[in-house]
Formats: sequence, C-alpha cells, structure tokens
Amino acid sequence: MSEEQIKNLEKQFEERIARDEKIEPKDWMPDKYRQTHIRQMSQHAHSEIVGMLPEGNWISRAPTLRRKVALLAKVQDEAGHGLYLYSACETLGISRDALYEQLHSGKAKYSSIFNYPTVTWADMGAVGWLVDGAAIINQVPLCSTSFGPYARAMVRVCKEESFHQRQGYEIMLKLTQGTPEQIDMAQDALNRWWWPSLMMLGPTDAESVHTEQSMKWKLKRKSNDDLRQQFIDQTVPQAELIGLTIPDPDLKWNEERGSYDFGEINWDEFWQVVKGHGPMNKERMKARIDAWEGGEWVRDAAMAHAEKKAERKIKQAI
Amino acid sequence: MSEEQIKNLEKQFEERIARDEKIEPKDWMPDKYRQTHIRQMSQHAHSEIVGMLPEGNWISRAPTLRRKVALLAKVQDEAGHGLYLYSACETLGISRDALYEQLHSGKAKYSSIFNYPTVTWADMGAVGWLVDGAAIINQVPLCSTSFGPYARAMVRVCKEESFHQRQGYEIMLKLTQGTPEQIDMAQDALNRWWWPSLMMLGPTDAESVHTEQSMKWKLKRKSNDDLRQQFIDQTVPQAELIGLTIPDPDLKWNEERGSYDFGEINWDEFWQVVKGHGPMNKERMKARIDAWEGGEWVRDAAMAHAEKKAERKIKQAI
Amino acid sequence: MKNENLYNYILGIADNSLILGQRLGELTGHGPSLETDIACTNMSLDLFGQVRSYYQYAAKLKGGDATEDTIAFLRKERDYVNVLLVEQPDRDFAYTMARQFLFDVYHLLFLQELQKSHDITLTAIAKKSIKEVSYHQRFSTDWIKRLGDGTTVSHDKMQEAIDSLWTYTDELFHQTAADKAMVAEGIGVDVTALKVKYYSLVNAVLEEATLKIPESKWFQKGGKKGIHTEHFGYILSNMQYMQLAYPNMEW
Amino acid sequence: MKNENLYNYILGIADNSLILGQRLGELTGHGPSLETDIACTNMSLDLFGQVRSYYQYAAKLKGGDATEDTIAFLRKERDYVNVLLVEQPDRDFAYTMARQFLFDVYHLLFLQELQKSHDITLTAIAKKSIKEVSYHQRFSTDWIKRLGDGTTVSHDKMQEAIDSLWTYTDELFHQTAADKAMVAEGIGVDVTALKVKYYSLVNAVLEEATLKIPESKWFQKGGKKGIHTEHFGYILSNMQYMQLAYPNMEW
Repeated sequence: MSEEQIKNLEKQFEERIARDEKIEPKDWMPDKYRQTHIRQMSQHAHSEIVGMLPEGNWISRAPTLRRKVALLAKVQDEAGHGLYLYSACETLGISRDALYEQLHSGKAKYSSIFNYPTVTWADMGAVGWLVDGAAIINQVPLCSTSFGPYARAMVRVCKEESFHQRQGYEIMLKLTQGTPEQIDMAQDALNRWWWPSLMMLGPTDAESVHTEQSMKWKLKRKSNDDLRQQFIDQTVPQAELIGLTIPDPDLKWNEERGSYDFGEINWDEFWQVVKGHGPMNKERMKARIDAWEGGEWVRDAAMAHAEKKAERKIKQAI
Repeated sequence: MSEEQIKNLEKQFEERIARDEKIEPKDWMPDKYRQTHIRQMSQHAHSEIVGMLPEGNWISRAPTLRRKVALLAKVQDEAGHGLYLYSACETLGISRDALYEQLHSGKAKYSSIFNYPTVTWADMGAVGWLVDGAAIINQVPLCSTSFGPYARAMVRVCKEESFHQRQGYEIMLKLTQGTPEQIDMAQDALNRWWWPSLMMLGPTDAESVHTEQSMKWKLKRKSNDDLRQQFIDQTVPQAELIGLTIPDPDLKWNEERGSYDFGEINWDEFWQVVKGHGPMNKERMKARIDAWEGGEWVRDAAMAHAEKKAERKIKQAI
Repeated sequence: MKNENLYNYILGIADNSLILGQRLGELTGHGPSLETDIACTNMSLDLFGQVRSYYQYAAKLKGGDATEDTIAFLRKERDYVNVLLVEQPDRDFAYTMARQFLFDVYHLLFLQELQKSHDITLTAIAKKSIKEVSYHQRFSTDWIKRLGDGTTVSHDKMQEAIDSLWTYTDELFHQTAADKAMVAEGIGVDVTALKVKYYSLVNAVLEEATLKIPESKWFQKGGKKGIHTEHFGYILSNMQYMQLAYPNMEW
Repeated sequence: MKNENLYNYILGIADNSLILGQRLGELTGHGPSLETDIACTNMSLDLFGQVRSYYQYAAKLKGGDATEDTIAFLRKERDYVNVLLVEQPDRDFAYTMARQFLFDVYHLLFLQELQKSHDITLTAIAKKSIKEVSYHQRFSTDWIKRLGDGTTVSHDKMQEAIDSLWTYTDELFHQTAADKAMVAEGIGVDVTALKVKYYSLVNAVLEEATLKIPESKWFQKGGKKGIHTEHFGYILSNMQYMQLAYPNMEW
C-alpha cells in the first residue's frame, strides 16, 4: 500500500470512530490502535486474573455458607471476565499464551491494587466496595469505546462489577451493624484500602501518558483526576451512611466546586508498587507462574488427547 | 577360617552371652547375629523417625504454650533416639543411607502403630500413655540385651520413654478432669488407640517368628503374649484411676491367674497394617521419602562445602 | 431430637459436598488453565449450594439455635461424617480430577436414587442437584480420559492418582446406622446396592482412558464414623476460623 | 492498663519468637537430615521457651484473666506485631535457613542490648536467651555458608532465598511508639542503632558464602503495625484452633 493509501485509510478510520461507529476485528486499523488495544485489554484481563488471588485467599475461611457462595461466584465472575477479555484480545491476532508470557515476564502490567494483601474478612467488603467501585468508574466509559469486542465485553463486565460492588458494600454494611469488633474490622479495612483505591484511578494527569491518543479512540473519556474526583464524591457519602470514616484528615466538602477536597496521595508508594515492589507483587506473580508452569503437563495432555481423538475420527472415516 | 575354627568361635561367643558379657562392635560375631541386630535396631530406629510424624501433626495446634513445648521436646527426643539407634546400627557396618533406603523401599519395617492418624489433641495423650507405655514394656528387657551399643542405647531410650509415658498419661488425666467434651475426647482417643497398642506387642506367640534365637541372644526375654498381658495388667488400673473405660467388653479380672482376661484382637487389621495397607502407611512413607529426596541437594551441598573447606586447609598447610 | 436418624442421614450426604466444595474452593485462581479454574470453582459453588439446602433442612429438624452455619462450622472434628475420599489433598490436577470422578460417579448414582425418596425435601434437593452433578461427572470423566489417554506424563500421573485414591472408594458403600434406618423408612438410599454399578461405570471409563484398574483389595474407612485422615484437621481450622474467632456474630 | 507501653513493647519482642517458633515447629519430622531436623526443633523449643517468659511477664502487667496462653492464642490477626520476616513460608531449606539467619543476627544484637535494660525481668530473659540465640546464629550462619558455597544448585537456591527475604530486613529496625517510649525510659533497645552493625555482619557472612548482597532498596513493612502478609492468617488458624474451638478449658 502506498503511503497515501494508508493515510486515506487512517482518515476514514478516524472518521468512523468520530461517528461513533464500532471498529471490528476484521476491519482495517492502524497498527498503533491494534497495539494499544492489545496492551490495554490484556492489562485489564490480567487484572481480572491476578485479582482472583486476594479474594481467593478468603474462600476457605469465609464466615458463612452464604458468604462463601457469594465469594466463589464473585471470583468465578472475575475468571469469566478474564476469559472474555483475553478472547477479545485474541481477535487482534495475539495468542493467550503470548499474553500470559507478557504477564509472567513482567512486560505486561496489571492493576496495582491487587498487590496489597487481604488480611481480614472485612477486606472482602472493602475490595468489593472500593476496588470494584473504582473499577466501574474506570470502565463505564469503556462501554462505548470504539473497538467493538472491547465495548461489548465492558457492558457485561460493568453489569457484574456493579453487582459485586453492591455485594461488597453490603458486607461492610453488615459489619457496621455488628459488634464493636466487627465495626473496627470494617474501619480498619477502609483505612487500608482507601488510598490504594484512589491510586487505582491512575497517576495524576500531569504524570499520565497515552491520554490524548486514548481520548481520541474513546479508550479514555475522562482524565484520571476527574475519575478520581468522581470516585471520591460517590464514595464518601456511602461511607458516611454506614458510619465509617474516610482516613483522610484533609477531606472536606467544597461547596464552591460541589466536590470533595482531599489530601495528598502518597505517589512514592504508588510508583513502588507499580515498579513491582509492593507488598504482594512477588507473591502474585509466583502464584500465577506456579499455576501456569504447574499446569503445563495438563494442557499438553489435553492437546495430545484431542489430536489422538481427531486422528481416530479420520481413521474411522477412511 | 576352617569350619572348626568358626564353630569354636561361635561356641565362645554363645558362652560369652550366656555369662551376660556384652558383645561389642569390634568383637567377632556370627553373621546371623549381625544381620538380626541390624534388622531389629534399624526397625527400632525407623519406628522412632516415623513415630515423629503422628505427633508432629499436632505441634502447630497444641492448645497451650506449655503443651507445645513439651510436645516439641518429645518429638525431638524421638529424633534423638533415632539418631543413636542408627549410630548403633552403623557400628555393625551398614550406612545410614542404606538403612533409609531399606525403609523407603518397604524392605525394612517400622512399628505399625504409627500408621494410625492422630485426629484429636487427646491422641497426644493416648499415644504417650499407651504407645510409649507398650514401647517401654518391649524395651526394658533390651536394656540388658547382649549387644553392648544396643543395650546402652536402650537404657537411655527407656529413661526418656518413661518420662514421655508419664507426660502422655498426664495429658489424659488433665482431660478427664476437664469438661464433658474433654472427657469424651479422652475416652475417644483411648477407644481408638487401645487395640492398636495391644497389637504393638506383636503377633501371638503361635504366629511369631525369630523368637527362639532372639531369646538366646537376649534380644527378646519374654514372649509377645506375656508382654501383652503385662501391658494390659499395668494399664487397666491406670485407666480406671482417671475414670476411663477400656473399650473391651470381655475385659475382666481373673482372680485365679492374677491377671486380666481380654477380648479377641482383630488380627486381620494387624496384618493389613503390617502389609502396608493401614490408614496412614502411604502418607507416612510419602512424608519420609519427600523429606529425604527433597533434602538431597542440602546434603550434597554440605558434603561439597566440607570438601572445599578441607581442600583449602590442605592448600594453606602446603 | 426427634428425627435424629434423618438429621444424621442428611449430614451423611451433605458433609461430603461440604468438604469436597471446600477442597475445590482452595484451588480457585491456581488452576492449570482459566477454563479448568472456572469449572472447579463452579463445581465448588454447586456443591456449597447443595450443602446449604441440606443443612437448612437439617437445621429445621434440629430446631433451637441451629442454622446452616452452626451445622457447617461449629461441629468438632469427630462429628463430621464425610467419606475420606473427599478430604484427600490436591497433590496435582490428576488427583483433583481423580477424586472428583470417583466421587461424581457415586454422587450421581446416589442422587438418582434419592429423588425417589419418600421425603419430599430430599427429593427436591436431589432433582435440582442431579443436573449439576451430571455436569460434574461429564467434566471429570472427560479429564480422566484426557489425562489417561494424553501424554505419557499425564497417563502416569493419572494412574498414580487413581491408584492412590482407589483405597477410599469402598467406604462410599458402607451403611451407617442412620442409613439403615432411613432405608427402612423409604427415605434413604441403599448405598450397598449402588456398588456393582459404580465399579462397572468407573472401570469402563478407566479402560477407555487406557488406565489400569487397581487390583488392591485393601480399603480405608473411618470418615463415616468421624475418624478422618490427618488432612482433615487442617481443612477444619481454616474453614471454622471465622466462626470460632468471632462467635455469635452476623456476617 | 498501666505500663501499656511496656506491655506492647514485650509483645513486639515476643511475637517474633512466637511466629518463628511456630514456623520451625511445622518442619519437625520433615527436615533434610535427622541432624537438621533436631536442630530446627530445638530452635523452635528455645523460641517458645523465651516466648513463655515474655508472655508470662506481659500477663502479669496486664492483670485480670490474662495468661501466657491468652496472649499467645487469643488475639486477632491485626493484634500480632511480629515482623513480616518471621512469618515467611518454608519454601525449601534455603528459605528456612535464610529466614533464620536474617533474624538471628538481629535477634542476638537485640538481646545483647536488652540485657542492659533497666527492667530486671527483661534483663534476665535476655541473658538466658543470648546463650540459645548465639547457638541459633552459629547454626544458621554455618548453613548460609554451606549452601552458598556448596554446589551450584544450593548456591542458586540460597541466593534466591536471600534475594526474596531481603525485602523484609529493614522492618527489623523500625521503631514503634512503644519502642520509643521504652527507649526513653532506659528499658527498651534503640533498634535503629543496630542497623549498621546488622548489615555489616550479614554482608560479611554472605560474602564468605560467595553470595551476592542484594541491591534492592525497596523494603516491605507492616508486621509491626499488625498488617501481615497473607501467609499469616493460615499460621493463625492452626495455631489458635484448639483455644478457639474449646474455649476456657484447661489442658
């Protein structure tokens, strides 16, 4: 293709996006679009898969059968999200094995929030309420992103995440209606998850890369700082409603802005975790790599068996 | 050596034993004596080592610090017994590695009682009281056995075992002074460990091999059935003292014999366990083999390091 | 308690699902592939769902303060009556699938009979569960075949798993006192009658999977009397932790 | 509670020994050789012995129904203040020895200062413990050297263990509020002052063991504030099981 032809295709492509048309896997797309989507969708898929671990940590110890069932279902949903996000990625011509390879080698990132440990049962509430809450704020705009498979996956993900978020909040609610010990447990979980949840919305706009291009492709529709503000404004009243205190002495309602002012985020901690030195980075990667490497013989066997079966069918057919 | 010379040596050897002289490793001894001792002492050593596992199972869950310390000390003593029994064995010209090999391949036996699981804390009491109790009855006569290193090891072992037995009994005592739940727990443990403990004294005399020769060499001084009777007569009053019931409806005092009559032992179960099909045979062997194989690189490293150090010393000396 | 036999009978069914569900739940996030991870979590979910129905019924029979959770979490080690099979550890995926398969075949046969029970609650639970357990059995059966007739490595691992777990199959067909009483009342299933069919189904799958049918005639038992393997205590200390550490609270 | 700072200070010392002792106790019967098995059990024993002395003192300060056992077994996960280092799992013998060594060097330096405390009970415990911990340190130091300067396999495993656990060393020298208060009263040890000596001792051993000194400047913390790694909950559920399942009983 001539340079001019490519320019032309690019122009048509950008116009389609501007008209809110969906780009489908078989459509022509600029390589950068493809790569950016592989990066973002796989990062999202990895986050779902790694995100199973902190919650999986409490499955064996859930306090009631009802909570155990709900937790299992939630973690299973995350696996499901991972599955269809990986599938969406694969439509762009990369294999799931290659994506795992990127995760395990540290080339691909996943959401840093999952590098914090879940230390009490209340963390199952806080993670659902805050982490899924922040995730939804990140993801709702993606329901109308330009790449079709991603947008459709996001519609389904957001619906389930929103259920998870309510479920998490309900765990917190129940704790705050409980004994003083349970109330403390809930407050303690909020204290530990609040700041990492704010960090989940990404670095401040000043430090953020990729943003402009992503805006154009509707991979991003609001800035990190706007999303963060939205999260805070939405969450503070929820905390108040159940009698919990946001662990930020600088937090106060700004009548003029119609929003909450809030304190300084510890960006050193953020970057430490992003760079792989958070409390659980190594454990999370170890768990994933162990599962993957330990499962290699199983996947090989499934492949070998399928081949044998296919051969037998061919022989029968002859 | 001529056949006559050997016969002569054998005669002197038997006379020494008859005079209650100790045989030492460097003394001449018949090959059968050597082999029989390797077999019995290593079996005894293996029993100590495998016997660490059922009690080790409760170290992490001991109910108080005092009990935890006592349990650790007890299991450590067992390791110590294993250590000097293996050493005594080695004086007869077999390596510890070869002995382990016999254990792991199933060629060498160990006491079948350790193939039962320890399912509650009360088992720590029952094992100490009954299993160590039966062990002492087996072992006290060995303190004056003919082979010097074995006899001396047994003196030390018996002293410690008798401490362990009192400690086990004291655990049971404490339970029987406790809540109804604790009393049930103690009775339940007695119910489960009673019959295996009786089996520990070996098959009935009719089924027993090796006995005659062992008697002559003072490797055995009483028959299995006599030892069993002694164990029962000693243990029944101890049970009564703490209000526990021996789980044998046929048990009753025989005024005439001055001993307790008791019910039929389930020898099928005995042989099933001896043949390797008890509840925990596979687990016990797996634990030992895993420890041994998993520790190979450690032992190799220690050896390599020692060699390096020795070489450096030689170099320095030159 | 009146209906004590029925109560014990229900525990005899449900404890199996509880402990197997617990074991499967431990694997979540650590499976050999995303698909198997999801499937195992799903089976765990199904089993806990069934457990809730059974224990809710049992709690009603028991009355007083009993709830599904007191029954699930507040018994002592000797009071759980699951078979030894379901508490065996997940040494690798072959063990997980072998355990699942050896239980599923029994479980489905059992439920097919239970749906004929004179007890309508049990019938209802059985009917609902059959659909789920049929899926479990298909899933585990497929994996027995895949691993048995896959690579040399997978064949050997699957054979080892089957050989190791075989010793726990016979206990599935032991009748407890509660079993006998409930069979007499037309409520319970006569498990002894399932044995021949069970081994014929299992053996057929093993053969198709190119696996040897174990020959050992030595079997382990004890679970149905509450005498468990040493693995069980560790399952329990995790499973019960929250209810024990924070007694009498709502979650 | 009066003396609350002293009480908390004691827990800050003793919880380390409790959790390390617990970890070592789990290994009993599974060591790579009989001699190392005995040694690890012995270190566990020593540590629990020290724990008892500390908690008995703490229980006296606390008064009421407090005993060494209520302190050891009846706190919640967030109330244990051991450093993260000691709760790390025994992935293999290199990890066990690396964890032991990295703690022992600190422990001995700490006790040498603690024996100068104005609190005579702590002085007495320190004096008794120094003998034991000196042995621990010799034992673990020898194994660092043996494995580091043994075979290629052992070298790599030891290097991996040191690299992994290094991130937990810095926390040893973090001062808590109780620390500061006790230092001010001449009772506590200023742990910040031990840091230079610690790393110089550790580094010397690593060098002799032909191991690379890790260069990472990122460290983990949290244990001293009761924020533990995910391993901790499982340690706790086993350790506390009996006291939780059978409350208020004598054993």
